[in-house]
Formats: sequence, C-alpha cells, structure tokens
Amino acid sequence: MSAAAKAPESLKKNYLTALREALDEEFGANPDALCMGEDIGILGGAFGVTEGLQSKYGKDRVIDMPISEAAIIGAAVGAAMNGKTVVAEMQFIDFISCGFDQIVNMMATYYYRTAGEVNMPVVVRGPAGAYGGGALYHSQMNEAWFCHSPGLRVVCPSTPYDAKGLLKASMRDGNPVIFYEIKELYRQREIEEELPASDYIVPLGQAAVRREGSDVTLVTYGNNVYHCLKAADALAERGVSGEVIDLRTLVPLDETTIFKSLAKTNHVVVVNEAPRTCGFAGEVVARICDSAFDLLDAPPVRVTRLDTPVPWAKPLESFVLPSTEKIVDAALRVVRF
Amino acid sequence: MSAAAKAPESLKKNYLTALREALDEEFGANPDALCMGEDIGILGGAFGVTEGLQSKYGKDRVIDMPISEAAIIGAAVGAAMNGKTVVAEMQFIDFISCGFDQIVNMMATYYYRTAGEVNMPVVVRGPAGAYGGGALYHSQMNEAWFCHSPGLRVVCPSTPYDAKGLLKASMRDGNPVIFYEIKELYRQREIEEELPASDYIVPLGQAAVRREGSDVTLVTYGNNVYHCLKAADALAERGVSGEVIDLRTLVPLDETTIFKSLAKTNHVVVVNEAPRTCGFAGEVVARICDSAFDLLDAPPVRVTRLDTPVPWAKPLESFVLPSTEKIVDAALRVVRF
Amino acid sequence: MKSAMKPHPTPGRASEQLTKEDCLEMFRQLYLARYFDVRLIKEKKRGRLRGTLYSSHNQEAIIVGSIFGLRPTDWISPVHRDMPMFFMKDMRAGWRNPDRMGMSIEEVCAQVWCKSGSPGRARDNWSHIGSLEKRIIHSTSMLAGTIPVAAGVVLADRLNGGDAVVLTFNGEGSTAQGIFHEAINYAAIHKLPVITVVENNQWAYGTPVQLEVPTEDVADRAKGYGIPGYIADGQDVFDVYDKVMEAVEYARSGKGPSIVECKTFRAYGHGDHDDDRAAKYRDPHEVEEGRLRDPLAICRRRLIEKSYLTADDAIRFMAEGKSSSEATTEDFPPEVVAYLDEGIRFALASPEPPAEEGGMWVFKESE
Amino acid sequence: MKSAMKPHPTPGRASEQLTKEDCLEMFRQLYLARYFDVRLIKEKKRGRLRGTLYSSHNQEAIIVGSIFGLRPTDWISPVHRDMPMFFMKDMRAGWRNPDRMGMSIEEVCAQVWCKSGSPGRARDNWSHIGSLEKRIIHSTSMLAGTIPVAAGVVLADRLNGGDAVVLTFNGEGSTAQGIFHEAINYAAIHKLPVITVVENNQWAYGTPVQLEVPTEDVADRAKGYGIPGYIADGQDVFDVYDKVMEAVEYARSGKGPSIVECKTFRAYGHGDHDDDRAAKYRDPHEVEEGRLRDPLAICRRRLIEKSYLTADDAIRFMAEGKSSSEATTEDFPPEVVAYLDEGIRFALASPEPPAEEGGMWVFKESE
Ligand SMILES: Cc1ncc(C[n+]2csc(CCOP(=O)(O)OP(=O)(O)O)c2C)c(N)n1
Ligand SMILES: Cc1ncc(C[n+]2csc(CCOP(=O)(O)OP(=O)(O)O)c2C)c(N)n1
Ligand SMILES: [Mg+2]
Ligand SMILES: [Mg+2]
Repeated sequence: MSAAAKAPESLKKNYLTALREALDEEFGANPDALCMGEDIGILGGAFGVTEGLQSKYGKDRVIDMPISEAAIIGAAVGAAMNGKTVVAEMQFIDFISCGFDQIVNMMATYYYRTAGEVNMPVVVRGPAGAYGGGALYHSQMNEAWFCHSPGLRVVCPSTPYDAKGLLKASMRDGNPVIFYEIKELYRQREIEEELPASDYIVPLGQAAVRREGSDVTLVTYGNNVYHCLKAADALAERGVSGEVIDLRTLVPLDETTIFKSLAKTNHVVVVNEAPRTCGFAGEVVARICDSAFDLLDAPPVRVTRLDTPVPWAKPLESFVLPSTEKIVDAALRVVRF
Repeated sequence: MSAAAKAPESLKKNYLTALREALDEEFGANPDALCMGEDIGILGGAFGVTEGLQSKYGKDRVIDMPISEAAIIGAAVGAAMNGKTVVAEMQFIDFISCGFDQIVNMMATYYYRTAGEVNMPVVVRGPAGAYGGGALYHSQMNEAWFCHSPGLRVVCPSTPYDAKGLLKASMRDGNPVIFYEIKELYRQREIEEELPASDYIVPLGQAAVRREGSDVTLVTYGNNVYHCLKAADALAERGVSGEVIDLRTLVPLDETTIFKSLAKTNHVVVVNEAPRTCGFAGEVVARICDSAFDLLDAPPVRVTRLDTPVPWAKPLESFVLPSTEKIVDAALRVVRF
Repeated sequence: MKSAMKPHPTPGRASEQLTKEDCLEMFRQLYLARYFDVRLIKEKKRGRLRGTLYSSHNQEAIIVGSIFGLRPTDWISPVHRDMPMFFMKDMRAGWRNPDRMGMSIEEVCAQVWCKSGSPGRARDNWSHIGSLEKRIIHSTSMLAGTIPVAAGVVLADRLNGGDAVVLTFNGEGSTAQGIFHEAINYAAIHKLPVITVVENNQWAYGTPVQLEVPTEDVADRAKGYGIPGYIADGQDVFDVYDKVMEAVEYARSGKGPSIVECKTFRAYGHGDHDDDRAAKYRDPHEVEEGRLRDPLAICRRRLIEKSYLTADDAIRFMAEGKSSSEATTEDFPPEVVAYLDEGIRFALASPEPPAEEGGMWVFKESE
Repeated sequence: MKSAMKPHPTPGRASEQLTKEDCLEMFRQLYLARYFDVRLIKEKKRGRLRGTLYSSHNQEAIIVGSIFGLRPTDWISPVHRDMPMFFMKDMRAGWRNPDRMGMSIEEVCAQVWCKSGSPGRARDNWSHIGSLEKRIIHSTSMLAGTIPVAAGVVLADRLNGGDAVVLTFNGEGSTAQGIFHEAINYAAIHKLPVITVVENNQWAYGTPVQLEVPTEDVADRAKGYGIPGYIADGQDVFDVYDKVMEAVEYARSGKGPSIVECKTFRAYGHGDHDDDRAAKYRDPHEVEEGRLRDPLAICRRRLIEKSYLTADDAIRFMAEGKSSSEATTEDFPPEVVAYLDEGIRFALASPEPPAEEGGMWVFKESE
C-alpha cells in the first residue's frame, strides 16, 4: 500500500510489530513515557503489543495494573498531569466502558476546564473491531461515544505504516487520544510492509487516498478499508471507478480530502462497522451536507453495522456487518441514482 | 400546547408534577414496580420527582441506594430479570457515565443475547440539559451515547403531558429506556398544562408537530422545542413559515412525521443541545439523506452545541449552545439557499 | 490454611451430613467436570470449536463443591472458567432430569459448538449463557459485572417472599473491579443473600495475585464490608462444600452477603491460546506445585478414608494428574463419557442459527 | 472514639510539636474557614452568587487540621465541601505570600463570583478548580473520581524522585463508588502515598451513613486493603492533625496509602438549596447534637488549657455556635474579615470571561 511494498518480504512488518516499534522508539526517546494496563508487563499484553517492553524499560515504566479500567485511566490522567506521557492499554477496547467516566468527564475535559493549564498526553489504546467471531464484548468499535465527547482525539490506523506513525504522533500530541487498533489486522500477512528506518510520524487529522477513482468515493477507516478496496476492484469490473479514502483520524476529521474527492466523483458511500444510529458514518454524511452538499449528484449513503450488537455465530455476524458485497451494492445504487 | 391549555390555571400541572403522577399511578397499578436511586426515598429526590413515594409505597419499593450508579443499574437489571419493573434514578443524568458499562453492555443487550428470553423493563431516568448554569457535570445531554448502543429506547419529553404519558409508556414498554427529563422545565410556569384525569400514555416512537408551517421544518426535542417555537415566531415576522417537530422519542425515531413535513417544506434545520459530532442531530440529517434526499431543496442544517463541554460562566454557556437567534439564522440560510 | 472469620458458631461441618451416595455423586461430578474440559480441549485441537476455552482443570472442586448443596430455587452466576456449572446446577435431581434447575448437557454443548440449540441461540460466546427458567444469570465479558445483577435478582426474590440465595463466581483478579465494591457494599447494607465465591487461582491472565490484591487473602476484602470472609481449600470438594454451605445458611437466614475465597491454582494457560506462553511467564516450580494437589485425588483419598470406595473401585479411573493430552477415555467413568457424547451428538446435529437472526431480538415488540 | 488501627508504634502525637504560633495560627484559620462560609452564604442570600454552596460549617477542623502539616510539595484534592482548602493550602507560608503552594483568596473569590480571574477562568463551577503549579487536583462532579488521579500524580512524583504525598478528600457517601475501591486497591498494591481523608458528616445529601456504609466506622474500609484506617475526632483540629500526620508519615516513608476517617456532622443542608428540606428529613435532636461540638469552641478550649490564649483574648471573637445568619463581622478577627474583603473586592472587579472563550481550549494546539 505504501512505496515500501516492493521491499524483500523478510523486511516487511506486520501491524502489531509496527505498534510495538512505535512504543519502543517513543519510550527510548522520551524518558517520561509510561504505559499502564492489564497483563502488559510480565505477559507482554494479550496480543503482545507491549512484548519485551517491561524487560527493556523496567517495571516502573511498564506497569502491570489490576483489573481496574477506571483506575488505569484515572492514574494515567494523574501521571500525565504531573509530567508523564502515558499509554494506557485496554485489553480489549470493549472494556473501555468500565473506565468510561474517567475518560469522558475527567480526561477529555481537563484541558478545557483548566483553560489550557493542564495538558493531557494520554493515549488509550486497545484492540478493536469485529469480523473475528469475538461476539458482543470482543468486537466493538465504539469510537462514536468518544467522537461525541469533546476533547478527545480519535484515531484508527489500517496499515502497519500508519499504525506506527499514528501511535507516535498520538504520543506526542499532548491531547488525550483514543486509539483503535484493528486486532484482525495485527498479524495479517497481506498488509505487511517495510517501515522507514528513521523516525517518522503520520500527523493526526490527515486522511489517505488508498485508491484513486472518479465515479464514487468510498469513505472509511479500519478494517473496512480492505472491504472498500475489494469493492473498488469489483466495481471496476463493472466499469465503475471507486476512490477509497481511509480517514485514519476521526477527530480531527480531514474534511478537505473528502470534499476534494467528492468534487471529482459527486457520489459517496460511507462505510464503518459500528452501529448505524449516531455512528461516525452518519457524522461524515452530515459534514458533507454541512459543507459539500452541492457536490452531491446522489444521496450520500451509509453502509454500517445494523443497529445490533455483534453476535457470535458467523452467519449472524456477517448478517449485521458491512461486507464487500454490501458496499458494492450501495455504490452501484449511488452511481445509478 | 395541548388542548388543556385553556383550563383554569389552578388545575394546571408542571412537568415535575406530571412525572411524579406517572410514577405514582404506575406504582399503584403495578405492584411489581420499584424504584432505586440516590436520595429518592427519605428526601424524595434532589428535585422532588419521587416525593411522597416512599411513604406511600414503602422502603421495599422506593429504595435509597448508596452512591453507586453502576450497582443501581446492575441491581435494576437483576430485579427486572426476576419480574420487577424498575425505575432507576440518576441524580443528574451526567452521572450515568459512572454506570455506563452496566447500561450499554449488561442492560441494553440482555434481550438480544438471550434471544428474547429475558425482558428488561427498566427505565433509567434523570434530570438533564443545559441552559441553567450547571456547568460541565450538571448540564449534559448525552443521549447520543445511548442512541448508539443498540437495545435501548431513548426518550425525551418537553411538556408535562408528554412527561407523564411517555414515562408511563416507558414503564410498560418492557425494554430498557433512557429517559431524559429536562430539569429547566421541571417547574417552568409557562408550560404548565392540565392533564387528563384518566389513565393515558404517549406511545414511544411518535413525534409531535408542535407548530405547523410550510417553509422550513425545525426538528428538535427537549428544551430546544421552545427555542424552535420562538424561532418560528421570529421567522413568521420575516414571512417565513416554520413547522416545529418535537421528536419526543429518539429511539425508535418517528421518521414518517419528519418526512411528511419535509414533503411540504423541503427545508430542514435540526436542533439539539448535545455536542455536534456524532450527535443525534447528525443522525437525523443522515436519515433524511437515507430516505428523503429528494425532498430537499437545500442542505439539511444542524444547530447544535459546539464540540465543547458546557462551560459555567453565562456568556460562555450561551456561546456554545443553540439559541433562538442561531436557529433563526440557520433557518433563514436554509430557506434562502 | 487459616479460616478467616467465624461469624457464627460453626454448626458442625455440613459435609458430615452428606450420605455415601452424595459423596460418590460428588466424586463422579468431579470426573464429569474434568472430562468436560479434557474433551473440549481435544475437540478444540481437532479444530472443531471456535472461541476461547478457559480451562477449569484443577478447579473442579470449587465447581462441584459450591453448587452441590444449593436448592433448586437458588441462583448461580458462573463466569468464563466455570463452564461445567451450567449443566451441573441442581444435578442431584438427576443428570438427565429435564425438570432440574440446570441446563442439559445438550444445551451447553450446542453453545460450545455455536449452534442454534444453545440457550442463547449462539448469539454470545462460551460462558455468556444463562437461563431465567433455570435460575442462571447470564454474564457479559466485563468481569465482576454480574454481582449487582445477582443482588437485584435476590432482592426481587425476597420481595416476592422467596428464600433463594445467589452464588456469584469471580476470579481473584476480578475483585479489583469497582463494580465488585459497589455491589457487595450495597448487598451488605441491605443484607441481601449474595455470596461471592472467589476462585483464587493465583493468576489473572499474566498477572499474579499480588498485583491484583493487596492483602494476603482475598477473603480479607470482606472485612471492608463487615461481612464474613470464608476461606476454603479449593482443591478439597468437601471443604468448599462446608464453607459455601456456611455462607448459604448465613445468607438464607437473612444475615446478608459474604465472600468465600477458594484457594486453587490455574493449571494451564489463561485460555487455550495462552498455554504456551503461560509456560514461560510462570515459574515451572510454581506450576508443578500448583498441580500437585489434584481435586480428584484429594476427593478419592477422602472417600477411601470413609470406606465409600473399595481399594479396587478407587483405582478404576485415574484421570488425576493428567493433562488433557495425556488423559484418555479410559481414565473416566463410562457414564461420564457417555453423557458428554450425548451432548456433543446433539450439538453436532443442531443447525447453525440462520443469518437473519442477527437482526432479531434487539427489542421486545410492544404488546 | 476508638482508634481503628495502630499500624506502627505511635511516635507521640504530632500536635505536641506544634509551637504556640502554630496553634494560634490554626485557631485563626478555623475562623477564616468559618468566615468564608458565613460570608458566602450572606453574599448568596443577597443574590450575588450563582451555583450551589456546600457549606463546610462545622467541618473546619478537618479542613485546617488535615492540611496544616503538609509540605509545600504535597498535593491535595478537595471536593465540594472543602472550598476553604483551596486558599488555605500552605498558608503557614504566609496568607498573602504569592509563592506559597496554595491559591490566593483573590483567585478563589473570582471563582466563586464566576469571573475570569478564577484559576479556571470560570469554566467549571465552585469547587471544580485546581492548580498544577500549586499542586491542587481539579475534581469533576463525579464523587471519588479524583482518587485514581491522585494516585497517578504521586506515582509520577515518585518516579521523579519526589517524596510528595497526596491528600484526597471525600464524603462518607462517596466511599460507595466503585472508583474508590479501584483506586485504593491500586495504591495499596503499589504502596503509593495516597491518603484518603473521609469527612464522615453522617449524611450524604438525604441519605444517612447507614445506607451508604455497612460497617460501624468508615475507616473499616481500610481493612479490606490491609492498610491503616485511622479515626479522628473531626471536631478537634489537633486530633485531625495528629491522625493525618501519622498517615502522612506512613505514606511518605514508602509504606503506602491509608484512610483517615474524620467524624463530624453536617450542620446545615446538603447545599444551601437544601437548608429548608434538611430541617425536615433530619431529626432535630440529631442536628442539635451534631452542632454542639463546634470546632472553634473545642480549639479555643485547648488553647486556653495550653495557656496560649488569655481569658480576655479567648472571648474576643465568638462565632461558635452561630449560624451564618446569626454570626456578624464582629464575631471574627478583623484580619480574617479583611482577607475575605480583599478577595471579594478582586472578584467584583474581575471581568466576566468573554463569550468566545466558550469555544477555546478544547484541544491543545500541536506544536
Ligand atoms: C472489565 C474487564 N477487564 C478485562 C477483561 C479481560 N480479562 C478476561 S479474563 C481476565 C483475567 C481474569 O482473572 P481472574 O479474575 O483471576 O479470573 P481467572 O481467569 O483467573 O479465573 C482478564 C483481565 C475483562 N474480561 N473484563
Ligand atoms: C458519581 C456521583 N453520583 C452522585 C452525585 C450527586 N451528589 C453530589 S454530592 C452527593 C452526596 C455526597 O455525600 P458525601 O459523600 O457524604 O459528601 P458530603 O456532601 O456529605 O460532604 C451526591 C449524591 C455525584 N456528584 N457524583
Ligand atoms: Mg485468577
Ligand atoms: Mg457526607
């Protein structure tokens, strides 16, 4: 997906390794960087994102916390207030609900209510997303709750390059960030890529055009980037040219890239896997209505999860989630409007 | 606002009394009705919604709970599972964040994950909304979090008649309901109205047209119903005829009433006081795009809170919230598009 | 192992009242629980199962000992490591008795195989099932989250004049959750019959108990609420039975909640995906020692002491000390194997739920 | 009043080391705290203030006694009923010393008057202020929510080689929150110097302590974490000082967190909006008795015993036992009145924040 895709396979790195490298490099560069979470030290994390970090940086900086999401967030807030840069891991992003108050009322608002006195460099990160049979509590994409809580950045990379670059940018941002890692991508071979040898970041608030096209814009992020790319392939076979935009950061949102694409295609499908009502897909539609309504030759369309939890059994899970087919259908409906 | 508005003033009841009557009547009719919350018994509630209820129905049914929002919700879930109808009070709806996990992961999903085995007749109610100088933690309208959590009904009355009728309907619905009471309306004199002597409900999922008009539809709920009505007055002076729709229930949403109005006006402004991004106003815009795009002669416009918390100082609070003026401006922009 | 509190004069060990049949049944149930685990791991290795298996190997004395003495009307709230509990509830009423207040093995296997015959029609995974009818509370993943629900359930029961108690199960790590505190605090104030059984298996995933609990015993948490904190040898089914029955009696008589800590050891990985790593992050000596006191062996010894088992019978089945890959069908009583076979047969025959069910039961339709 | 735990040999009461000047200063500070409350209620009645005033009347000994002995580098985390703490922190360094590690009376009054001179530019109300520089943690409304933040603050301090402790303040009702448990559990495991001062004023709004806490003493909660639970007479500034200093020493020396319960009584309504109702939902005898032991009177008596006050001086100012409507300026030392006057003058002169600030400081701009 990046230029590095041509590199010899042995140098390619997966999404999870990219995250681990980001942590390692930032910890090396910033002696005030800490991380706190459940099973992140001795074990190295449920998925291994923090593997090796404790033995390298010590128990003082890589802290195995009790199963207390609210205390993890709260302690991260306190340490950040007192000069640290804290990465707090939720073992699955689903469990963020147990620390919800500390996030939306304590962490998100600290800068605001102190009129800029207290910076809040905390990244709350964790594995997210469905499609893996994780059922109701190991499949969530609950980013809309946090997009709706002013004061939080919301980030969701879809490639190893972005995973590393966005995590590093998040750790340096100075604002609290909710960082969605797509666990189905952690070890996915097809998306492995070589990463730059030198330090780099992917700035927050910049979308990426993953594929150029002229007939319809597919706006998405996370795992659905790949469904959209496949949908664009399928559309191409039918003579429809799809442009795929990977938002990468939801707050702040890169509206410019969306509108630039819309100016070309005049048709848009917004795809995400969260429940439909009050999800981020609806927000993108509303933003387009706010500022780019006259670019539309057809109604903007959403392809989202149904308004249901994520069920376990595979046929049910597929039934409620976006898929390549559903995206193709929606895109065809839009261009044929 | 209802026909009863002509009744002698002495018989008129305020929004708070209407809620209290709803509880009282449902408690009288349903021996399995309980309520649980902080300071609801001995004190009768911070605002007095449950005043007199404990002395009438006893400590077993009107339960003074410790300051434990999560345990209140969880216990409500358990009691509901075992045959009770439970009204759980959040002293301010802002504190619902402390019981968030129990709401979105336990209560909201119970019916779904048991394939319809376990009903969940719980109403979580509490005072909500800004405009009263309550600052960040006594002003929230956080309904979008719950609209985005499948399995929850979300209700928000704006009149005494609706407050009573919707609360009764919510207690009989059998599904979990998050019930937003607009605390600035609790004792507002101007909206007092006579209530039917006999039992009635306002069914969930039916919007009300508060004022008929032909040029622009103002879709709203809660306190902003009154800002919209005033805006419609101001618009009328400028020759613009505004129709005001009070959604009353957000989930399920009465799309029909919105679309019927749009078919007439072809212009829409959606108004609510929650933060803009991923708020319910955006959802209404997206629903219109889904199903009524071709009725639009101009982009649908949102008037919402800025993406900020609600600040304390009055000038700041006004700056971030919707107002009659902002609605008038938006409506004029829309009709002049 | 010290006993944390003697909240009321010990009325003699409840297990002394158990008949020979009861004791032999408990022994059989230990084998059944062990076999469930062993068999599922084999099935999983054959690639027939999805999801994660949180092995209850070595913790069977807690499963059997804690629920054996419950009344049919009592409630339980098992979590991830307690799968056998779903079908072992009220099992004294007959393994295949359809009226007993527990799930059938068929239902549980259908759940494990992700089939529509599951009590929740395979909408949520593994241990996230339950039954209103059978009085089993459905957990979410969020640890300790069912304790307030359990409190609400018995609150309603008590208001209806019932005398049910509820047993909620939690790992020691889960006691660090805020909801644990809120729920027990509430139950203690209102003297609700909520018994929190803590299965202290020394590890919460990759985190040792010392990083989850600041006191020597998890039962010490009870002191913060002024409620009894019992400690049981979690390897000894009779000791678990005794301590839980003490708590049950205390709760049933209206005195309120309690905590029963059962000391045990997690013999393998956190889940089956963790077996290899667990072999690295835990000291092999600790693991070896933790596996030494197999609950099957301890129960067998007791039964021999009581002369409930003859020397011959005692060595007929020897699953003890064997990992799931070492143990074979011959190590288990045939009725145990047959029981599982029946369940699995049903599960395999049960259809997958149809896709459209994904969109169903979000809301109850209005009447 | 019994002492809950003696975790280490008591090194003699810390208050015995206090000089005469210290003691007289504490007495003055009690008057200052009382006057702040009395004066604000008067201002509120004159309609000059918005928001709710949670009176600290009768709880001043906790305010003064707990923070008097802190080092400038220590942190505090006051809540709704602790308004005077914001400007009384590190007050020994001089009431008007701009370098002391506490807010000025000007800043605090500007906050109360909702003016831009407030440390938070009047963005959040009343007690929801703080200062990074002055080491005061900003609370949200959500009760007990600052305890984990406090833990994080001292964690960072300790990593930087500091020896600061943090005092968090909470009502007894707030100890029912889950976050209380999570934070103290964490602090106990990691031996962080977090002291949770519980102001047990017997009521949480309209709910008596018996419906919030299942044990006789709130300090008993400490037992659940194996940490010291001290009990102080919250009406006696020296007893509060002693117990808190014991906790501070324990924490500073690396032994970890503790709870200090200060027994007191909420003399009036929960907030000023509640005064009338509180007169109904509470037994008048209970209230009368609760107001009997005025901390001003108790301190005065101690000072007379120590001969730090002459008989004449002792009766110069007699605010004790007087409600805010009864007490007049003459009941307070002139320097106390003058201090408040200065703060209020500043507040009145301070402009309202401009409207556009409502949209500012949502995010820190990237560098
Ligand atoms: C609220 C919450 N946080 C984190 C997790 C992830 N998680 C699942 S099991 C587990 C460890 C549980 O340890 P313990 O309570 O000791 O139970 P055990 O697995 O040892 O039986 C963790 C951290 C979760 N399920 N819920
Ligand atoms: C999480 C949360 N729930 C409810 C409230 C509402 N509330 C504010 S103060 C209060 C009573 C607090 O009582 P206590 O902790 O004893 O402190 P006190 O007011 O007596 O000093 C309540 C219930 C809140 N602020 N936060
Ligand atoms: Mg464990
Ligand atoms: Mg109190």
